[in-house]
Amino acid sequence: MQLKATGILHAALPALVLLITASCSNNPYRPGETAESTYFSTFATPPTKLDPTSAYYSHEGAIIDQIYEPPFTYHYLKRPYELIPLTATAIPPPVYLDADGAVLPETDATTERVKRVQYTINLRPDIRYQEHPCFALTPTGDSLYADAAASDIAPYDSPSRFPTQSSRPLMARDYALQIRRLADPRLASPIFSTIARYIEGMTELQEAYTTMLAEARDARRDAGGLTYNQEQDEKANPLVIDYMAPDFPGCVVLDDLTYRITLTTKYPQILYWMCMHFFGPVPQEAIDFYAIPAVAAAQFSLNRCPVGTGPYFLDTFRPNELIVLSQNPNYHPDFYPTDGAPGDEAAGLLADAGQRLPFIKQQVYRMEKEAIPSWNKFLQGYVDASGIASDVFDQAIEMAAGSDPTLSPAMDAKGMRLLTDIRTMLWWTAFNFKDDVVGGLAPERCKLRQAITIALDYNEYLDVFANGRGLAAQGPIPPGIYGYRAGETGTNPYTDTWDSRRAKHVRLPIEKAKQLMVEAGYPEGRTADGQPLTLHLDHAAGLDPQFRARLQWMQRGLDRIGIRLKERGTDLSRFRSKRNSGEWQISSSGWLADYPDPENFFFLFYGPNGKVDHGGPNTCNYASQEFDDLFQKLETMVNGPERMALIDQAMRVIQRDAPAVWQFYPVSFSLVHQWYGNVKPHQMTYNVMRYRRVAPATRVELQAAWNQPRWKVVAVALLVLVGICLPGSIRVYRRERSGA
Amino acid sequence: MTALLNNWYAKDAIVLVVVGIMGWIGSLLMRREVWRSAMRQVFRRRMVRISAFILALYTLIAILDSVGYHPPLRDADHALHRHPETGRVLYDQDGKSLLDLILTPLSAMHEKTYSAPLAATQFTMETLYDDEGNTTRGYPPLAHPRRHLLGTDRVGNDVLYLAIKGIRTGMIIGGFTTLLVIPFAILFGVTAGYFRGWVDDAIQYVYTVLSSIPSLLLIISFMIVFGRGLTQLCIIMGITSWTGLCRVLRGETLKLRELEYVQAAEAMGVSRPRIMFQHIVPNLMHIVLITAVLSFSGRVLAEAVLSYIGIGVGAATISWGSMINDARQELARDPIIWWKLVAAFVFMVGLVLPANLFGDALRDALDPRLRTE
Amino acid sequence: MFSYLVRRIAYAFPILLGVNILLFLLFFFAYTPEDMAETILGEKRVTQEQIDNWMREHNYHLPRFINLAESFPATLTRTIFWQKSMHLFALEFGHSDVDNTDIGAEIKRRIPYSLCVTLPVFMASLMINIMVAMVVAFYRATYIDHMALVICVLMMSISLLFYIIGGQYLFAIHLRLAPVSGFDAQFPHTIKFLILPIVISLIGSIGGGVRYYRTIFLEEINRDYVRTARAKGLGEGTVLFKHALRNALLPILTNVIVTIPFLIMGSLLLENFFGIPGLGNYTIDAISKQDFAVIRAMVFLGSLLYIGGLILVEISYTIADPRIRIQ
Amino acid sequence: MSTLLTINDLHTQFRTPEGLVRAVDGVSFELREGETYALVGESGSGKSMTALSVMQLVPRPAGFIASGSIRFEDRELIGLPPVEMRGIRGNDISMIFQEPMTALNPVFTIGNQLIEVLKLHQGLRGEAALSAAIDMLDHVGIAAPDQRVRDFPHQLSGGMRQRVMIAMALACRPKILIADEPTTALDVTIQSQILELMSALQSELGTAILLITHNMGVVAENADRIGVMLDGKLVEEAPPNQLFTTPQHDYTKKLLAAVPSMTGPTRRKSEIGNRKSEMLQVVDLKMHFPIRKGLFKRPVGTVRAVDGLDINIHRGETFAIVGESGCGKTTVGKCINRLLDPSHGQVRFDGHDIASLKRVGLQPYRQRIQMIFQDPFSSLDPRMRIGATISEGMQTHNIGTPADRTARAAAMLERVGLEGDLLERYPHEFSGGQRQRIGIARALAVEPDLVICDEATSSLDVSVQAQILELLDELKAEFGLSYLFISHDIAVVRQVSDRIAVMYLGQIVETGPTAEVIDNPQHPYTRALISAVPRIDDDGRQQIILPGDVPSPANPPSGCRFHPRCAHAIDTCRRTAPTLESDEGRQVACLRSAEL
Repeated sequence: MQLKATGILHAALPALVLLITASCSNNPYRPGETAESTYFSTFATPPTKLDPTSAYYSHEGAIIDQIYEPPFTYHYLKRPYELIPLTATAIPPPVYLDADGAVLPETDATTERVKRVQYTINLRPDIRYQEHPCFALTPTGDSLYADAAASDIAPYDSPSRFPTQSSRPLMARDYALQIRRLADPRLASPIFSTIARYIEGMTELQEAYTTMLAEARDARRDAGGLTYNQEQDEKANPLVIDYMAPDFPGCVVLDDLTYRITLTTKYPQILYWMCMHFFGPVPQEAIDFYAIPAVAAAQFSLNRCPVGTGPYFLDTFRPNELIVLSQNPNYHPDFYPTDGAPGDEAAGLLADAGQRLPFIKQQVYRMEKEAIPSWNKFLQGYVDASGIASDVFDQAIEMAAGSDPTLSPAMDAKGMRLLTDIRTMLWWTAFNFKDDVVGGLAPERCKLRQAITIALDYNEYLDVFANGRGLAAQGPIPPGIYGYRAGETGTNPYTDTWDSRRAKHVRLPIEKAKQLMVEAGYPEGRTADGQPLTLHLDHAAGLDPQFRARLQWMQRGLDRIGIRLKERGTDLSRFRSKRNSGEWQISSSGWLADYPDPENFFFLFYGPNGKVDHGGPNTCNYASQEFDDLFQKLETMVNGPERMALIDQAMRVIQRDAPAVWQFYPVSFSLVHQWYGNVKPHQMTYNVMRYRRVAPATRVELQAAWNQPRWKVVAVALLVLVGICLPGSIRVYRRERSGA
Repeated sequence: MTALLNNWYAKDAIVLVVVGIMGWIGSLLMRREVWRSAMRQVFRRRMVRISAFILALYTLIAILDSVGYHPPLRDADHALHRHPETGRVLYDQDGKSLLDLILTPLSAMHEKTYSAPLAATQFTMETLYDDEGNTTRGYPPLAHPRRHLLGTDRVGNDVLYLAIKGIRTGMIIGGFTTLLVIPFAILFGVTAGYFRGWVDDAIQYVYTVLSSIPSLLLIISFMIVFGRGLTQLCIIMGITSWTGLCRVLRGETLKLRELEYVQAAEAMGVSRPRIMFQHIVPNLMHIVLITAVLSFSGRVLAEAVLSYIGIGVGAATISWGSMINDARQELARDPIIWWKLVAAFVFMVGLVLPANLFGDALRDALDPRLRTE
Repeated sequence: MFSYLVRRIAYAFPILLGVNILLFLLFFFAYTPEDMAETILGEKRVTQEQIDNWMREHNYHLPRFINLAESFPATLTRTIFWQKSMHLFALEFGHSDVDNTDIGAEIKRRIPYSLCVTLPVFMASLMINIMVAMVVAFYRATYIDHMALVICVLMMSISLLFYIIGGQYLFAIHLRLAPVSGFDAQFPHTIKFLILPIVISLIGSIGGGVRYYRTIFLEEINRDYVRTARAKGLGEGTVLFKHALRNALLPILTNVIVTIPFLIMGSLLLENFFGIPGLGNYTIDAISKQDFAVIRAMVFLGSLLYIGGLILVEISYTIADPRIRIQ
Repeated sequence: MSTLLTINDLHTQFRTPEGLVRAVDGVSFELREGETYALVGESGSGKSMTALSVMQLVPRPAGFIASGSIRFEDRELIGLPPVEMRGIRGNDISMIFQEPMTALNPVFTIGNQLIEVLKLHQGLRGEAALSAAIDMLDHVGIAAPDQRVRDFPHQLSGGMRQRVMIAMALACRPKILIADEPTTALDVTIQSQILELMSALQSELGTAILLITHNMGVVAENADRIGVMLDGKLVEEAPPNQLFTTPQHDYTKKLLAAVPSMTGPTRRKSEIGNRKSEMLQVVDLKMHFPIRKGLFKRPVGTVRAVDGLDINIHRGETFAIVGESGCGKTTVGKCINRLLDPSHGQVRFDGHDIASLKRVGLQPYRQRIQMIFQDPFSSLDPRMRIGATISEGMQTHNIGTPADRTARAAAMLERVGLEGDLLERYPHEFSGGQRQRIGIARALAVEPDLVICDEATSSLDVSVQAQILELLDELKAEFGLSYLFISHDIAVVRQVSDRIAVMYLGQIVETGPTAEVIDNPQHPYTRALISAVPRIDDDGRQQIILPGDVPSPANPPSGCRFHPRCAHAIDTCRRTAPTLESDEGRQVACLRSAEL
């Protein structure tokens, strides 16, 4: 028994050692995998909602933007961002109707007179869906899988592996269906409340759906008996409502390829919304297919298995591990743009002009929660592109004095390229206007907030936390959005000044802040009873490792004007309820542009959007009549000098009232390897992978060159270990045999 | 002067209470010859003496960090700040600890951002502007060159200061939790083992239920529900570790109650509470002590893991766990920023290693069954 | 044997019920479904309507323990406690609060991944720890023993976090012997992803393991039967590896089998650092997303496995120790 | 006869935290072929360590052989390479130990453990080894050895295990067998079985035996030569006759004087108590322990530890209960002082039935009935000063003021022969005999009427035992006590008791005045028990060796419980349970007592 076990050990151990040694390599892929025309990347957060109705986060958008094609999109190369049709034949002009339904000419279309706005969208006829089992129908029009048993489905980990699949042309009703789905209360679309204000009949539609759902559920519950568990029943047997049943004037299908959207008011931004996946097409077949109990039981749903017309389809979706997008063979004719922004041609971005898209066959995204492994894999060549985490910045970037950032020599030698782009994003530190200390429009309160702004020098912040990657903000509108003013004219006169030598905005001297504190009634930061003014930073940053450092930085900044800052941390839900009830003082927020329009930033401070009073997105609860009036005027206005003037005015008001400390506009830096081409950062849509290409041969060669294992070190370590153990063993052997 | 005296307070009464009670128990025990001789045996080895010294040092720092006072407020010109109307000297409502006072030279040495241990210049490059308006890229000099023994962190705090401030958190997590646990564990364990029957069944049920939940998951659930914080962490760690000690004490009580001296007391008609607390509990104290010392180190290590998962102490509390958590990002730099991690590591090992060594020695001395030859 | 199992399982039920009630109190009283809904619903523009909707969707609109609106027994069954907690007993874990996936299916899918790491670690660490402990026990009370003990205590005193961070840096980045992180479920490709986590957790476990096993062996070495074995003329090796080891199996089994359930639960830290999509990773994700349904399920699963482990310990006792018989 | 083993000036020492301990301090003797050499001495005299030194099994690293020589045949064992020494151990010199319960490896079958030796030294494998093992078991008198060979140690009784140990030791026909207290842990009837077996095997195999024991009787009956050890030194060496008749060394004399004798005058000085005044009456006492199993802990059986027992104890007398382990004698004691709640029957103390009293009602009797325990090491709370231990009872029963109590504690301490100023000490500072004195002081401090001595001297060395017995006797007269003396040692009982009851399997088989019962036992069991006691002054009596082991009290034999082991058993004995037949103070529970 003893001997046998040892025998097996003797045989198995060397085999195991050999096997392990042979597989020692830091290559995370299978042999040959990187030789294909495949793009390798990582993702940090698992996408949870891929339904175009409810997906909102960028890591979800990065996937479904490539699958669902809304009627319009943005030009890949041109800046400022320019709308182009995607599945539509053209960008439709708005048709303004008055109260009587008569068409108003453009010149008469004032906000007051316009009662309806219509956009008629005409689709391209050559667009087909990806191959998908939901289109596999019997001659009677039922799904082929309608009666499938769970065991029939079990072998397949994705609908794209089903044996029988089919396709069909894209039709206008698919778009109409999706617009109606935005009103489904179950899907809780994040944009519903916004667009319901504009699209006619949207609110009524949601009410109709709510009633339908309640009726259907009551019926099921009564039939389900005592132990009826609604959640489990609906998971096993999804509740389908007939989306098309209620009347909905907001979106009408005119023919197979034409549909019309009707708005109740002028809202040119609707076209931007219609560049998003929320307005993509969803086929009724897919909804029916995912309602088949066996399919639902296998965890397939629109949330996990999208059906679209885009250049890629979702091949593998294991959200905690691996996401693979493969080229859609049914993808409609689509070509690389022939013109771009100035400089694009020189950058080689037009080399593929006019070529059929897409280039890359497959995109492989692997889960990588930690930034460091992800970065290391990029350095090793196993990931094609990487954003640069701030901490590795020094390693990658050399900032030559006064010039643009360039790559470090080591990176340069590896042939990497650096791409920078200011993001259409804003970070700010909000003051709660419902708070008795920091809120309110009284001049001394404004001065307190201005003083705080001066004390928090975001140029320094960027140095400390982002290695200078970013632009200290002067107001709520980031660069790249209409209304942003660069240089001296953009200076926030209350807190900043233009340093022409360094070519950037710098905070006013701290003495000014101290002066403002005196004017605000807090000389040296002391309250009336002599104690230092203590403010509270509310946050839900429990999971952010850098929060502590940020807090300390803020505390130190405010300490300069005698203010004490304390943190009040809670979990997210309590933080939200604090926000909803207005029981907070200071907190930090960020906003990423939905679309390139100043309205998308100003509305965050629009009084009627107040969080506490109206449940809107204006978390500051800032309500200034002056600002609100200006906002109403510029909200739906077409870009032009008139709008610019209004924006400048509004900007001045909000800078004076300082409902927030404008922190900074982040700059995204990304590094790409030399084998990854046609890369130009795009802020508005993720449907750009179709333009990019990889050179696998170069990649394989360089990966091999960069990643030779260092066996020598291991060998030396083993030798040392043996050297330590050997004398002892010899001594024991001798002692056993020779006696004491 | 009296005003100054009035401003002293126990910053966290907890630590003082812990130390006080421990000292009291210790002095009680030391009056007994058994313990004295055990301690003599424990302290015979030099390594243990060193360990005990280090532990005492840590404790002292934790105590210093728990004696708080309100420093008087000072104006910009360092004059005492007085109440605008009454003219009384005003004191800062935010207390400082005695340790803060001692460490003022350290804590006051702020830099802008990272600097390496004993470096003269900042770790990161910046665009520098000289008087003529020329710009160069370089390492700006530090405000306190070559004074940071362990460097500075991202926002320019002295890392040594942070590591020292972490001691109190570690000691509270290790020590306070233990103190929280012990009375309950003794009461329930001894009661269950002594009375047996349904009392035993009930107590066993409670601790089986508690211990059957994986402790990390229970801690996580609790922390999510009740929010992050030192107190919560101590309470839930106490709840999870209570069961182990209780189980051991119950088992030991079951054995002890069959011993002849307990039988003798019973035959004598000695009351049950007296038997439990005079005869059984003193004979369990060595187990309690050993468990306390050995689980102490486990908790200090657990805090690091919990902070890593993001459910440790709150953001305002300096702890080694959160220092490690901060350091994760810094490790990817090239050249690597190692000092924060190393500082947390050294201070943690500096506490855990002596605690383990001391616990081992205690066990060897007090628990003859486990004595090795 | 069969009746024993039935009895043990019957005994486990009240304990699991206790676990369940405890969890329920924790998750539904200290933290209300409204809190949950707010946490989970998107960042922007959450209305009370959406919260109500979400609660309806996920069955959280029901009363907690008693539904007075219903007639008996629906008063008890149409409650959150019944539908969320009691269903766990049927191993119906329900659906994630965040992404609506079937938790049971997800657990089933992830268990093999966790086992990929934990099982080899478990086996190897058991073997290595016992071997080293025996060697140390062999040299008991010599300087080798003292050195080994100090090294063990030192290794124990180091947080696993350091081993992971250091190991990743050394092996993956500097020596380039293993991928920094990642996973591949197909067999020969799996190995290279497993080497690093396995080696690191081996190193992490060796200090405590060796120290523990050494104590056990020393206890056994002082027993009378060991003296008998020596008096027979058996060599120290046979005495240690046959007689002492076989007897030490009992305390070792107690220690080891209780950990078997945790093999399934996976290692939170390792899986997270190395990107292994096992149950540990699942738990961490659930924590960071505050997915209470998943946390609840994992806690219940953990308790279930723990109790299962205890039963396993008792069964293994009867195999390891002829003195113990199951009635 | 040639010399097999020569030990010359052996010094074995131990390093302890308190300093160097000389366990063996210059011992020299030789062992000749075929003889039995006995090393006797009290605990700590170094006799076991001498044996272990021969085997080179001194526990390392604390213990070591400092100097001396051990020559086995022509080889010097000290300094022999471990590999060679292993060839000698178990093969040429083998050893059996005191505790058969722990000396066998519990997780291997006895066959496995036997075969191990045969494999190692004789190279036997497979079937050959197995049959050799079975042979060996047969040899040592194990019935059905081919089945027993697959048993695990726990399935065997203590005596059987010791037989297995002997089988293992003798498997390779060693030249020397070292027997370290081979029968100390066994009951006296089993002891005689084993001793008989050993001498039979010795004469068959010609093995020389180094017998190590503290029991003078065992030595007297088995040894060819005797060495007496004291504090690591051999103080006297002589053949038995010479040693017992004309001991030379003072220590030997003292030792021999202390051995309780089965013949001759008893040590008792105090008078026999008042026969008429009954203090304690135990009527039909039963103590049944249910064996509970299953989820709901259903009782599936009963251990009848005490099964219908009647005794009377008179004021001022010493009543003894003797019996082998497991006969229920200790349970009787615990029932009487109510550490246990009897299942049935009455315990009438001064006419009051205390068997069913609850805690409060019992409290006065707690004072009047006291107990002295067996193990002096566990009967005192190690964390309590002895002063507190002694006065705890007084405190409980509210006797005197604290000062009174301290004074009385000191007085008691002095009375039991210790210094009164030791009150502040802890138990671990005292020796076993001193602790037993403290235990006595504790019991007597509350002025009891009845003292139950449960094996009060069993774990003491014989010289200390004699002192304690003497002390007990003095105190009895002084305090007017009655004793219930519970013991397995019939010789001790003979020394101290007025009346005696012999218990077997929960029942009394014979009772009566001590002298009468011992001089003229009527029950077959009593006879066997008395004859099995090894004696120094061997009067050529016929030893009655009882076959087999004591049956389990959970499943006692039908009829007369002794019948399976009784040489005189007839059919009726199997069916009819005998009752105690009274005969002028003598009572015997045997159906055939009249005939025998």
